Amino acid sequence: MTLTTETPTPKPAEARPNAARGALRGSLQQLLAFASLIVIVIFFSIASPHFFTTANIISIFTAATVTGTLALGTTFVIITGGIDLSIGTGMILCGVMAGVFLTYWGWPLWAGVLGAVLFGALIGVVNGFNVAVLKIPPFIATLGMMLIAAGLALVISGTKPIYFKETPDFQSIMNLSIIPGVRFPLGVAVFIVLIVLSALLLSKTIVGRYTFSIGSNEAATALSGVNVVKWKIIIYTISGLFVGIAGVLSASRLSSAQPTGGMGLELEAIAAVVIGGTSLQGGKGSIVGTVIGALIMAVLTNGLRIISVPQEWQSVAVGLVILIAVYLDMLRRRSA
Amino acid sequence: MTLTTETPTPKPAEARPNAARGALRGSLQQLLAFASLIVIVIFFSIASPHFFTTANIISIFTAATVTGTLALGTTFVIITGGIDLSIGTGMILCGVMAGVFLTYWGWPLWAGVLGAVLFGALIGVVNGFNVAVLKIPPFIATLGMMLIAAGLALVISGTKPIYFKETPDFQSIMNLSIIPGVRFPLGVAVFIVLIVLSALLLSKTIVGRYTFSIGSNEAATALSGVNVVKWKIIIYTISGLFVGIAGVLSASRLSSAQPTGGMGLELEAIAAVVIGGTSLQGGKGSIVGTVIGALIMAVLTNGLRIISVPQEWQSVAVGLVILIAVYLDMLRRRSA
Amino acid sequence: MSAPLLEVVGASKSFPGVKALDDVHLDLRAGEVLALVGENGAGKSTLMKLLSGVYTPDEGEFFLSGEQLAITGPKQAQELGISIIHQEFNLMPDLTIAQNIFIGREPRSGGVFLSERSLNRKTRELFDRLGLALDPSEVVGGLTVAKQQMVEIAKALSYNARVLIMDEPTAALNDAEVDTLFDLIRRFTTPTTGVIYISHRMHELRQISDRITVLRDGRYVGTVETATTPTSEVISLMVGREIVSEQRQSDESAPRETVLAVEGLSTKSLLKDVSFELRKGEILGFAGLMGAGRTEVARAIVGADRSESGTITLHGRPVVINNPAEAAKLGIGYLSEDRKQLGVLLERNVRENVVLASLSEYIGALGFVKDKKIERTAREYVTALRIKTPSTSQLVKNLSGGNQQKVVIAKWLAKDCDVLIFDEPTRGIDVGAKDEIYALLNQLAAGGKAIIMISSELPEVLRLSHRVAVMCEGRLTAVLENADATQENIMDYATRFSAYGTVK
Amino acid sequence: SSGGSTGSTDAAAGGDTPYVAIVSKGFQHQFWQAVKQGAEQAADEFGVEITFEGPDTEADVDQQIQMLQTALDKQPAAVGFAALDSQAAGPLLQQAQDAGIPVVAFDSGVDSDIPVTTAATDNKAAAAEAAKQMAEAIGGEGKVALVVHDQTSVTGVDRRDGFVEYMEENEPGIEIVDIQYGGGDQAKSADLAKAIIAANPDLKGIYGSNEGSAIGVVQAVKELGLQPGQLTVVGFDSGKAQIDAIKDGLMLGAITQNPVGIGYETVKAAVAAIDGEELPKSIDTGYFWYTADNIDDPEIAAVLYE
Ligand SMILES: Nc1ncnc2c1ncn2[C@@H]1O[C@H](COP(=O)(O)OP(=O)(O)OP(=O)(O)O)[C@@H](O)[C@H]1O
Ligand SMILES: Nc1ncnc2c1ncn2[C@@H]1O[C@H](COP(=O)(O)OP(=O)(O)OP(=O)(O)O)[C@@H](O)[C@H]1O
Ligand SMILES: [Mg+2]
Ligand SMILES: [Mg+2]
Repeated sequence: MTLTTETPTPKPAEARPNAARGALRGSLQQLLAFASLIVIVIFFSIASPHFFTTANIISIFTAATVTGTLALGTTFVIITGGIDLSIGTGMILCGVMAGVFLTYWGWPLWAGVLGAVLFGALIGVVNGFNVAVLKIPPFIATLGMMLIAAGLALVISGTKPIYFKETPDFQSIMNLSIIPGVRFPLGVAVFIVLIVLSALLLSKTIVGRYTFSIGSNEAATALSGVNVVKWKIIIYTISGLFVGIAGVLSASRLSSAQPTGGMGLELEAIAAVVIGGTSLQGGKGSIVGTVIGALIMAVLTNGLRIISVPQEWQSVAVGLVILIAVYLDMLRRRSA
Repeated sequence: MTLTTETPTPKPAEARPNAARGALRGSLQQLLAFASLIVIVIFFSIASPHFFTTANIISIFTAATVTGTLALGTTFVIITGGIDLSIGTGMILCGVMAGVFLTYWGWPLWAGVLGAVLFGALIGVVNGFNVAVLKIPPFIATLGMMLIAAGLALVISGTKPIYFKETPDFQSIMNLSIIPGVRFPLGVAVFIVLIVLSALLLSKTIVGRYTFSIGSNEAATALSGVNVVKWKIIIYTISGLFVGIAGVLSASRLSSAQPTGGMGLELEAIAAVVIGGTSLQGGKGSIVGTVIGALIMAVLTNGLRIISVPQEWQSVAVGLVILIAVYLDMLRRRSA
Repeated sequence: MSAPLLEVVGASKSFPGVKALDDVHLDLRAGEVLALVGENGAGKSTLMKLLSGVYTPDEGEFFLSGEQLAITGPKQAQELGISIIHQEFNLMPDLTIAQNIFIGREPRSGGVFLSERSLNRKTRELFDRLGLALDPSEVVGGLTVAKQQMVEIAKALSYNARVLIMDEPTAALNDAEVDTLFDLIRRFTTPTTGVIYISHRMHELRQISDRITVLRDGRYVGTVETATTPTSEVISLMVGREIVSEQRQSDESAPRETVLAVEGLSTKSLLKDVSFELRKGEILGFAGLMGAGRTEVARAIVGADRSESGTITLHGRPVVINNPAEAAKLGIGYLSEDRKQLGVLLERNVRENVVLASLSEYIGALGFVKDKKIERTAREYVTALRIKTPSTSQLVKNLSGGNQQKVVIAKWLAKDCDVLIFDEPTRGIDVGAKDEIYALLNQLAAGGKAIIMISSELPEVLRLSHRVAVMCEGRLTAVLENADATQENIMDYATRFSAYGTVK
Repeated sequence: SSGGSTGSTDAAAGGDTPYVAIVSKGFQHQFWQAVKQGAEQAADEFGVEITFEGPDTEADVDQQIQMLQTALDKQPAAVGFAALDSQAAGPLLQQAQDAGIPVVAFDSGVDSDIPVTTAATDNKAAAAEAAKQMAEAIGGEGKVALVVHDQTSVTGVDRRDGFVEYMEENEPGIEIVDIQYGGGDQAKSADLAKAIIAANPDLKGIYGSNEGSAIGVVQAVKELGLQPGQLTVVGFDSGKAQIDAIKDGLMLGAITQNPVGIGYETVKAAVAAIDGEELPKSIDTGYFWYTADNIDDPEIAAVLYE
């Protein structure tokens, strides 16, 4: 539909270079966030000969895999303006469920893994229902779930680790070396696939668009005829799927379903997301940012250990680097 | 009510009942939140004869004192739309500083206590500076501080508890029984005084007004000529003061400055605040609500132990009760 | 003649990709109301933000009573005596009216504690002086847009400023409220004060202003005396062309089929037994005073608010609509009056906003979004509605108010709805663009759409509507054919209950 | 500040001194600091460099695995390892063996053939000793409760089960009314001990399974104003607060392991392994029951830490 007016129409030719410039600036920003990471990597490479080795780089990726997977899923929730505190203990619970399915109930490997992942999705559905339908604030809804999941993991496992006696192959999911000679674990490959999938999901599909819309202005999105309740449940379910996958990966890595722990992991994952430039206010964020955030955290932790910084100083150093990295990021954005 | 051009005299008589009605509805809401608490108390009183005894009620208040003090301070920050994750480990660090001042440096009791409280304020100033001046998002700014404080507490104490050998009276701050016969500890009295002070601060002073105003619309507050940067620093400093006081109370309770722990306490305190009806979006909240929230948490924990619910079920129960309490609160608000 | 009260010389301001102001001049004389006009995106708000210290100019000098000024921030501008009502609200929704008005200037008792009582008293005194009837202790978040606007106005007037800047204060007001406002402005202008008044409502300029300054594309075009300049000349200065308009809707007598029938609609808070029919190809105007319930009718129809009773029949079939998503599925779209809160996604770009309501039409086989097609559609509407933006990837928050409104309109035009409910669609839109939007609405109606248009501008209602529904205090008091409707009888129906008491 | 420096600042292998990486179960608590002290003592004595680290809590299996991974990446001459879950560490232990890095287990056994030896306390036996002392003190009759540091770690489970099993097998007159877990946090343990005491006014005794738990119980007794002797408290490990409580009569006594000895033996065994010496399959580092009476004996004083 066009209007006929006397005035000349704007020239689309004029619009294009601007658009290009905008896109360039966007990727430059991420390049710069990436630069923080590079600086840290260079620092540690100089400080220790053991840091920049194939084995250690793989160790870093391995360490980043579980938290990173959680961070990927929770990026969606955070972009809607929500938060998911249940990812840490939820992951533990999914690991325990994998143990129940495979060891106690003797399911075949694929079924047990699928079951555990879907169990994560179920946790997400419940969170989504509580947030979207019952309108419980996300912080509280997922805090409640965090406690419930922590308790259930203990109850269901009988407070004992579950070992994958029936399915010894389970541990290959994370540990199988897929490139002969360099110990490149399958789990890291899974993580990389998840990164690509979630990036596509966020930037190229309707879920992703609505994730941003809801986070930007939920009321306006609803009035535009978008079924916000439905989409929020879907988004929390996506986060739950990643929780399930993380549960399987972590249990596989430890060759056992540990019924405790997980608390604190949610803060680590959320930190990775926020360091990556996603705003807790909602409406802004990216998967690339989250991956960079997760890598910054993993590199820092690993590097400080490699150069043998006394443990009590490590947390001080991580805290300072996070502050500085995010501050520089802010500076750059304001000047951009 | 409409604008009346011909009749310039408004009817103040008409306006007043509305105001009164608003206030009544406000306190009714809090009475209803209080009702949740009462229901829980009644439940436990019926379930166990040992629950509703003077000694146990005092135990509950004692247990609520430290987290409650943290929650009071952080209520201010949350109403501005911020968050303070550093309160848990910050409190640990302040306890250690009390040990340093009193035991290592031999300061007199009052000076050491004051020093520790002011050290808390200093943490708050740094948080406030990072948030208000450097514009680091509160989640990240205080997460960084959380890690730094945790590390510094270990570094400064040499990873050993510090005992108050030089000032044995230090432990009376929390433990002194101020009513003969019933073991009503001084610490609980301090907590009650803090409740009153913070309620006054929030509802009757200019700091409180700007706390709400910033949380409600920070940009508009700034455009109205309020020095938002200054007030945000002040508000984080208030939270820091409460962190310092909590540090002294907790060290006094344990007669020692423990350099570890504190992590997770921030979530507990924030949960108390949010259960009390304060919104993480900012702009809304009350001290009464926070106190009720803190008591709900303390009563639940204590009661479940009294009736000997197995520990793994306790966290499930707490999670469920939080969800239900907040859901009912939401329902009520929507119908009100 | 002495130095002007306020003078701006050679002001320029650029944003990335946009030169918002280019060597602009302006002078405000003491005792006058100076109107500032220009198309959407001409730079009016930007200029005012320079004056009130929100932005710092790239170039330019400011003089207050001949003395050069350096404006460093909002607070300092206030202290210099420059008070502003921004185009977008700057209120704290969680605070009361009184707390909002005196933010930063709270009266204290005994130096420490705030006194709510004296705060409310001061506010009531202010309202008495201004002739407003608002309850100082009411929370601002619960007020209608119009009342919030009055709070903004009262706040600006409370500063005892020398220069009062009003950026489209009447966009949310209807005639009665506008009269009150003009009264206030006249009382405010004394030999030592002056007002800069921005509006897109041309007839208002004649009522209130002494001179008119025109901006176009960020440049100064000229200043004219209001009394001696015909409106058409002002408009052609603004848009650089002639606007032909002021035709009323010709009544089409052929009865058409009913698309939407509302029967006995009531809500808990306001609506009582609202019944009407909307026909294919017609524009049904809704008129009424502030708070009459027009918005509430729209929200109840699309399920944004719960209704207590009433039936809705669409194409002859009764339907139950629980939320706007269901409404949209049935082909009913609602454009909200509250652009900022309920209309746009400020932090997202133009493109995403335009296709928000129709996104499902841009999904490919694998669930992927067709970005090229989206871009094409967005470009189409940017051109059609002449949305002033460097590209479709500009964030909406960086558009001028009127252009944001155009984006919201584009969002609903991009979705193929049978029934469109437009609530104050031309709020903040310049005269030229208004004409284009009117033409668009007519085109849509001619194409067989059924349109409800809620507007507080009676001339607009009269000009566009085939029929006019009038509301008063939650009831529908009349539905008039265009031919029978006049400003007078509409106002009469709109004040039915106030005039005659609560007649059943 | 004094800081908690590790034995070496430059841990990089490649120098002349062999490097031993020690990954413990914890780091922040006094017990682990004492282990570290013993390890550093041995490191000085035998001329090796060590690093010592451990996860934040004993629930962080994953964190510990990462620490072990990093330690192996530094190509140490030997590794000292106190497994939170030995199966979880399986692949990494295998990796160590493949790389020819000897592993010395400490604190609790590793369910694997890979470690060359294990330096540990028999926690179950130690807990049974605490139960025996408790039973004697309350005259073999009445209700007792446990405040345990956690319900999943090997030490938590062994110290709980050792105590419970002893009571069940040997003391029919004693009823265990409650077992609660306080994560080793003093304030939390105090609060839950108070709840237990409130729920069981006729309680005779409480057993705290590690330092934090035991001090928490003592704190509860203090806060409730119970008279010394009204409730029998037995604990585990040492630390100043626990030692003071025993001296003041608030606590009957406690089990102490020999943490310094554990650390010392671990490094010593690692050095022996590097040198290719044969080692026994396990090194029992022992435990002691101490009360106000024997607390100042040189043998006891040597294994206590403040
Ligand atoms: N923060 C900003 N960033 C980028 N561009 C901006 C920003 N603010 C304004 N602009 C642009 O500057 C131009 C002038 O905007 P301004 O708001 O002053 O227009 P206006 O005359 O007030 O229009 P309206 O009548 O629609 O309110 C517009 O093209 C607008 O898109
Ligand atoms: N958010 C709200 N909270 C409380 N009351 C509201 C709210 N919005 C509207 N109302 C009330 O509902 C009534 C109807 O308002 P509505 O917005 O439907 O009127 P309207 O005819 O559209 O007028 P206008 O939009 O010009 O103000 C008013 O009395 C108003 O006070
Ligand atoms: Mg404008
Ligand atoms: Mg309206």
